[in-house]
Amino acid sequence: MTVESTAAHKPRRSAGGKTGGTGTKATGTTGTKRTTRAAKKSTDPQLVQLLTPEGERVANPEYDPYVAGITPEDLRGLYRDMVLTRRFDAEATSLQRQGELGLWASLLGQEAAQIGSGRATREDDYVFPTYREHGVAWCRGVDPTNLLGMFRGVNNGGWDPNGNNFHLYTIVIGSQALHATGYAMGITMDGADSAVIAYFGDGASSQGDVNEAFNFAAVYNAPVVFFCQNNQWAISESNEKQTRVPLYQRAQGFGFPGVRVDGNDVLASLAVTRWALDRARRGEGPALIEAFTYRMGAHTTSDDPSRYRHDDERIAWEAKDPILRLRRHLEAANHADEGFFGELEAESEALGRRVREAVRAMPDPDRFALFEHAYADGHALVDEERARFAAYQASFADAEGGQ
Amino acid sequence: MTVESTAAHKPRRSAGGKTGGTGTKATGTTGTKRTTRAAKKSTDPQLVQLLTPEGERVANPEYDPYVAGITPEDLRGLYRDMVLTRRFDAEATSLQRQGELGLWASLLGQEAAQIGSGRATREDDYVFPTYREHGVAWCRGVDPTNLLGMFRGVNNGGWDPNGNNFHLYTIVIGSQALHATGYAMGITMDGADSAVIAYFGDGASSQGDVNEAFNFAAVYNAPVVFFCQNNQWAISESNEKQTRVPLYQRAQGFGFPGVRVDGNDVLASLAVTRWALDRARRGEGPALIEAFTYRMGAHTTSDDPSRYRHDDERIAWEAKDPILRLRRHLEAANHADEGFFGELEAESEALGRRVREAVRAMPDPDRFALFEHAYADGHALVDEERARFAAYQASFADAEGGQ
Amino acid sequence: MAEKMALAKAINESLRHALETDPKVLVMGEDVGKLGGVFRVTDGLQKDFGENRVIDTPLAESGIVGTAIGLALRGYRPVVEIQFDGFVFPAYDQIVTQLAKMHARALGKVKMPVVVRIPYGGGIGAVEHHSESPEALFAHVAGLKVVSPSDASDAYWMMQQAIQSDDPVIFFEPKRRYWDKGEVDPEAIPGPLHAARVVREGTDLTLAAYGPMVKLCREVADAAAEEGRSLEIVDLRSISPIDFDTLQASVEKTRRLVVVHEAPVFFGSGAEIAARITERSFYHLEAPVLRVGGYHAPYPPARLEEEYLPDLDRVLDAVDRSLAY
Amino acid sequence: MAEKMALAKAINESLRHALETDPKVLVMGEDVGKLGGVFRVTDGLQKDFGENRVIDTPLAESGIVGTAIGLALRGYRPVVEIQFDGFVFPAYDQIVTQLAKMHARALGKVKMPVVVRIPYGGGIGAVEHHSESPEALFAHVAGLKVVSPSDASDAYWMMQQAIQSDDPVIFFEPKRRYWDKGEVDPEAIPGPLHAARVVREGTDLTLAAYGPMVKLCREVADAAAEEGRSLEIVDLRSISPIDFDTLQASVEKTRRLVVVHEAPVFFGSGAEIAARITERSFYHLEAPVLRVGGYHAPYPPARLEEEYLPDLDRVLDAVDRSLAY
Ligand SMILES: Cc1ncc(C[n+]2csc(CCOP(=O)(O)OP(=O)(O)O)c2C)c(N)n1
Ligand SMILES: Cc1ncc(C[n+]2csc(CCOP(=O)(O)OP(=O)(O)O)c2C)c(N)n1
Ligand SMILES: [Mg+2]
Ligand SMILES: [Mg+2]
Repeated sequence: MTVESTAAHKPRRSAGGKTGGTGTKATGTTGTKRTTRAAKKSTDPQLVQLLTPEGERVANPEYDPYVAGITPEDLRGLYRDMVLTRRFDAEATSLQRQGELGLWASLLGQEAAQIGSGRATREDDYVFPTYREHGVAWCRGVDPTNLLGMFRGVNNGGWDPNGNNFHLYTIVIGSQALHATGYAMGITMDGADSAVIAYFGDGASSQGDVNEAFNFAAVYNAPVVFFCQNNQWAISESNEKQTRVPLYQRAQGFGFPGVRVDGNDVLASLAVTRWALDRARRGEGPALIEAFTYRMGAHTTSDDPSRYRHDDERIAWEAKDPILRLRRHLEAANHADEGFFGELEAESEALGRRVREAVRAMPDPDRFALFEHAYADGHALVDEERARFAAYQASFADAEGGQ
Repeated sequence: MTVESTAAHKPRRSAGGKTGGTGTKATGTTGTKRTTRAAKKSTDPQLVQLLTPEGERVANPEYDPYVAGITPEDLRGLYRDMVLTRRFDAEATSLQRQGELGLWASLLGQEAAQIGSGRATREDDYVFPTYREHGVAWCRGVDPTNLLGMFRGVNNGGWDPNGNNFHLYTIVIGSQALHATGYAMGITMDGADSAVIAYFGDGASSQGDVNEAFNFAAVYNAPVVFFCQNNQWAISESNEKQTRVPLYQRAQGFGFPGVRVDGNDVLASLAVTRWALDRARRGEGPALIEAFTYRMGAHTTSDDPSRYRHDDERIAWEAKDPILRLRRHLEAANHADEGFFGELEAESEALGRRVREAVRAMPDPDRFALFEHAYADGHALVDEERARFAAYQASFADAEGGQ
Repeated sequence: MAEKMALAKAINESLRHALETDPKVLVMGEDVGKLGGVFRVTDGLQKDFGENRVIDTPLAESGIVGTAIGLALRGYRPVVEIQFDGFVFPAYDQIVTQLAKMHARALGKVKMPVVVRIPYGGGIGAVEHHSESPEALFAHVAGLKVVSPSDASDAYWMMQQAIQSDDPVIFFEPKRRYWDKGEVDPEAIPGPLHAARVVREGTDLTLAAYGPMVKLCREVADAAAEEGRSLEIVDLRSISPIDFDTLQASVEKTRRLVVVHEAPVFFGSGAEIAARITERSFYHLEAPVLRVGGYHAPYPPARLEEEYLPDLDRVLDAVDRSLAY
Repeated sequence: MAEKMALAKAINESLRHALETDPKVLVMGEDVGKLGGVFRVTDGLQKDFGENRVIDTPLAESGIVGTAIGLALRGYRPVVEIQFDGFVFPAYDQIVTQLAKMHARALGKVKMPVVVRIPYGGGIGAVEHHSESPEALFAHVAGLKVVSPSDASDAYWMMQQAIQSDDPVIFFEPKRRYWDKGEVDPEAIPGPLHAARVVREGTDLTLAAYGPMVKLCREVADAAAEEGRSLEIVDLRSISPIDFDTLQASVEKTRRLVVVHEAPVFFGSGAEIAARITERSFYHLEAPVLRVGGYHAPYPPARLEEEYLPDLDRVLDAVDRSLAY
């Protein structure tokens, strides 16, 4: 399967006509001095794929070793992860519609990229997510209801990042790539063999911070894997508004490898991420993984994708659905029976119910939470403002009491 | 001549031992999916060179066409440019020592990179310099004494950028790369065929802004040439603290060509820059040129390079001196006689004298200049402060007058 | 001919007018094209003026402002959109060290007619970074002008004037008022961009505000009127410069001043206003200038923002405290 | 045992002590290694503590602060150097949106013990961007602490305390005082990091200052004493929080206050101080709080900086104006 059609790389205002940075004039043909040739070669990227959309397992001598030991049970586990993540995500979307959440950023369509990469991490690894990595959070054992606090508006994150080595969601695009790199530098200093994985989107690749992170990681040879979920859209902007060439190629310019993986293939995502984490642990430094996937829903519940993209596109991608694909494989290989699917269905419903109930029971924060945690060691002005606020609040109580 | 020894690319804390992002493990060998192989190939970069340090003209089928029409007179012109630029630079350094300038950033050693690239520009092209492009300013016809105002402390730049299409010096590292890109986008919008050249250093390549500029330029296919003078040092930091792989390779990851040129070879610098500007004009988009050169002096007159580098390094580079190299060529080819060199000597001295006199005659700005040009359309607070300041100053005059 | 329209629509019309009348005007930003921006302020503009005039940019704020500077050097007049207040910071370096200083650096030989539009402020129940009021961080910086309209008519006209200005203007749009409607007369003759306006006359105390808080101040004045207190409201409109003459005249009449803004009080606009008005009108003030604004804590999650933002009661409380002197 | 040393050396000694006593302390920045920083503040540290503890970074301020945040998350206590005041802006986004807010975002579950050292202020005849005083731009941001020592002893101790603080501290070093010597006693028991200090007692008027302006205020007080006027000087030391109690006590004694800083007056520290002291001590003030500082214009070229910076005459002029009320 090739997907290049959805990743057109023509520059927007090329007066020349040639696309993609290929220097085709007579004098532009020697490859070693100029990077032209390599760039040209790789504008026709090949995805790493281990499962076709039809669920057929295809051999890949390079990455097969990373999933060699995988059992039918493991496969069912990955399937279960994806199904439950999707169920959780759907529940959150509907909770937003019911007014229980202020906003939701759905991962619909990106389950394989997230579960595959998330399951590749080791317990002592550390994850730096964006705001959409609900599936990765699931793999890390973060209680999914924890993710909902910020979308409900009761906190700005708030879970303990060190509880599951899963950092807080970061909204300012790209910032966390540097945090991940710094954390990874710390791992090296500690002499540990853990690794870090930093998630970001195709849009984020344009930010200075992400590129600085690439460079710091390369220079310090930091054990960090950059995992870019290219879901084809940054809100309303498609890939060609962010980049002239496929994103995985960016890594090369900083001196580390980049790989494009089929992000709708959970097995390939798992294998490639294991490869990258392994080499990071071994001290071979950073790698960039571009997981080629698709945001099947809106950017967030506030978004209206009909303004900027056609339905056909989504429909085409539905044929590559990550969950369907693994189900076909499981069924064809007789790795799962009706019982399994039935139980999972029930488990899904239970999860949905639990999430629904937990969200509805989530109390509004106490108003004094305004002043909590602005500082760790206290701040005189905050103390003063808190005291004034308390007196002000008390004045209402007095007034009411006095009536 | 190869110069790779001065550009060691070993990561700083590689626990693995392999250098330069080359994935050498068994599964890391297929080249199309991963960019590993291309990165590996190009860690042994070849310089574009047309004149050896000994002044011998070497053939280069790719870039020869760009200097095919060059006459002995042109060569003498390039020589004269370099000599006068060096003379000007030396004068400025000594004026700093005499206290006439507060600071000076010398270009000593970088004459060929600057004159070669500067002479490649067309009148309608636009140049965005750092703070060290005295040679480029010379090529653009900027009166060199204009450059001294900011180093003397009488202004922060102040020449008319549109007078010679030579933008003001920019001190915040990397900022001007974005201005250059925006300017180039404007050229495209105007339907003009001018081009832009943005200068910056090896250190600057680490800044987010420079990388964002690469990406904007690529996405909008803007006619901008990024000219990185890799003078081996960013103050006290050598190349391997900024980058893991040679800088010209960065371009590839953004989808445009990168070339490394011998920055001490004025002919090669001219040819490569002409190539890049030509293709930009033709609508083929940006290119990155890494001019491999050496800062023979201190970072600025405030710097003490003996704290961080050995003399041997400078001595080794002296053998590749850009001016000496062209002189050898001119002499060997009988393109210049004693008379030429003698006249140039006299012209140099005259330039030095003129600069010296101009600087000494440069008046301090009027104190009311404080308030000038903060805004183009005025600002009430500035008016108020100016009026108060005037009254305050007048109070001294009164006091003195009254004595 | 006056027409009633929402504040967001007024800006849209103003941008449209500028794009029509001056071929050098450009609109740039994330999602400003087909989507029309997340608030639809640029709705329909790309369709009518094309991708070369209404430009979807890569997701990089420093790049957006930095290339806008280059476009201005080429003679363009870019109007840049920052998607939300909290995302202006990646562009802060380009704004502070380049955009603000270029004209002075060139001793006046180049101009920087760039407008940076920032939807700002809270009250819409948004997630982190989507509700901040960072205007003080721009007002402190010489070389910038900072304005914020409070209604549709001002939004229309101030945008026209900001685009015509040869100085960079940071244009703070009160996002929670985007949907509020008001009369806009595109044939009116507007007052100066940086003039404050007395939007309600009163005798007992002056309320000074701008952007989203002007509407709140009107409600406060209504409530106070019911208690027999006559409040004057000055809509500052411009935060750099501040029209202290108009404000001073009001304060010297009412002898009391309360400044209201959403931004944190500490080092906020209210501080500058209090300091300067106290200096200008020391003997006229019956009470210290009081300030109502945000607390010295990160903007809270949505369920707490009503506690954080100035509201009717908090402003009335400050009014009471002032009148008690 | 007390020793006389330059302010820069005091910071060097303080960093050395921290590196020695806490293996989690790191020093990071451009040229902090072999060169010892452009002001030699980190001189010799890399030699003694190695490249893993004293780290030369790529030239990218956002990267420096961003990776420092990651290192702090891993349990390190990075002390980051920004080479000059004007170069902090590329890091401003990481400081404002991440460093300042991370602790609150995590509801206290992570800490951000990062010190950002910034040599600041003018008076050394430097080129553009090398002489600015951007402290107000940090003080307005909740989550940060902002301090500035005025002498060698404070430089030593405040750096110790900043490193020990679990909150991010923006540490403004008065670069023109780097070479001024003072007694440093590494065995003393220091006062609190955020306490102001009355450094000279007086009865007629209070001068409030911090960092480089404290020395100027001493000269002003000397000159005023010759004219028979007794000025009290409060060295604020901390700009966020500000020790208003100490300042208020002084002002209620002298009844007059002049605030002096190099930063532009408009939206500067003086505004906050004037507003708050006026509110706290309304009935005690005989004159409005006056402010002496920079003008609302880009920092001028070196040959004009003496006109721009507060000096003896300008402060005395403000003292006279205050006393004339
Ligand atoms: C610095 C910054 N600028 C703008 C935004 C607003 N914004 C939120 S998500 C988004 C698009 C992100 O696209 P991408 O990186 O592809 O991630 P995706 O949402 O597709 O997962 C934008 C522009 C932001 N959060 N931060
Ligand atoms: C944003 C920013 N950070 C730091 C500095 C201080 N500084 C001035 S020059 C320089 C090194 C620049 O190195 P490079 O880019 O290689 O240019 P070169 O001076 O070698 O020509 C540094 C760190 C600055 N000017 N701007
Ligand atoms: Mg995306
Ligand atoms: Mg350099």
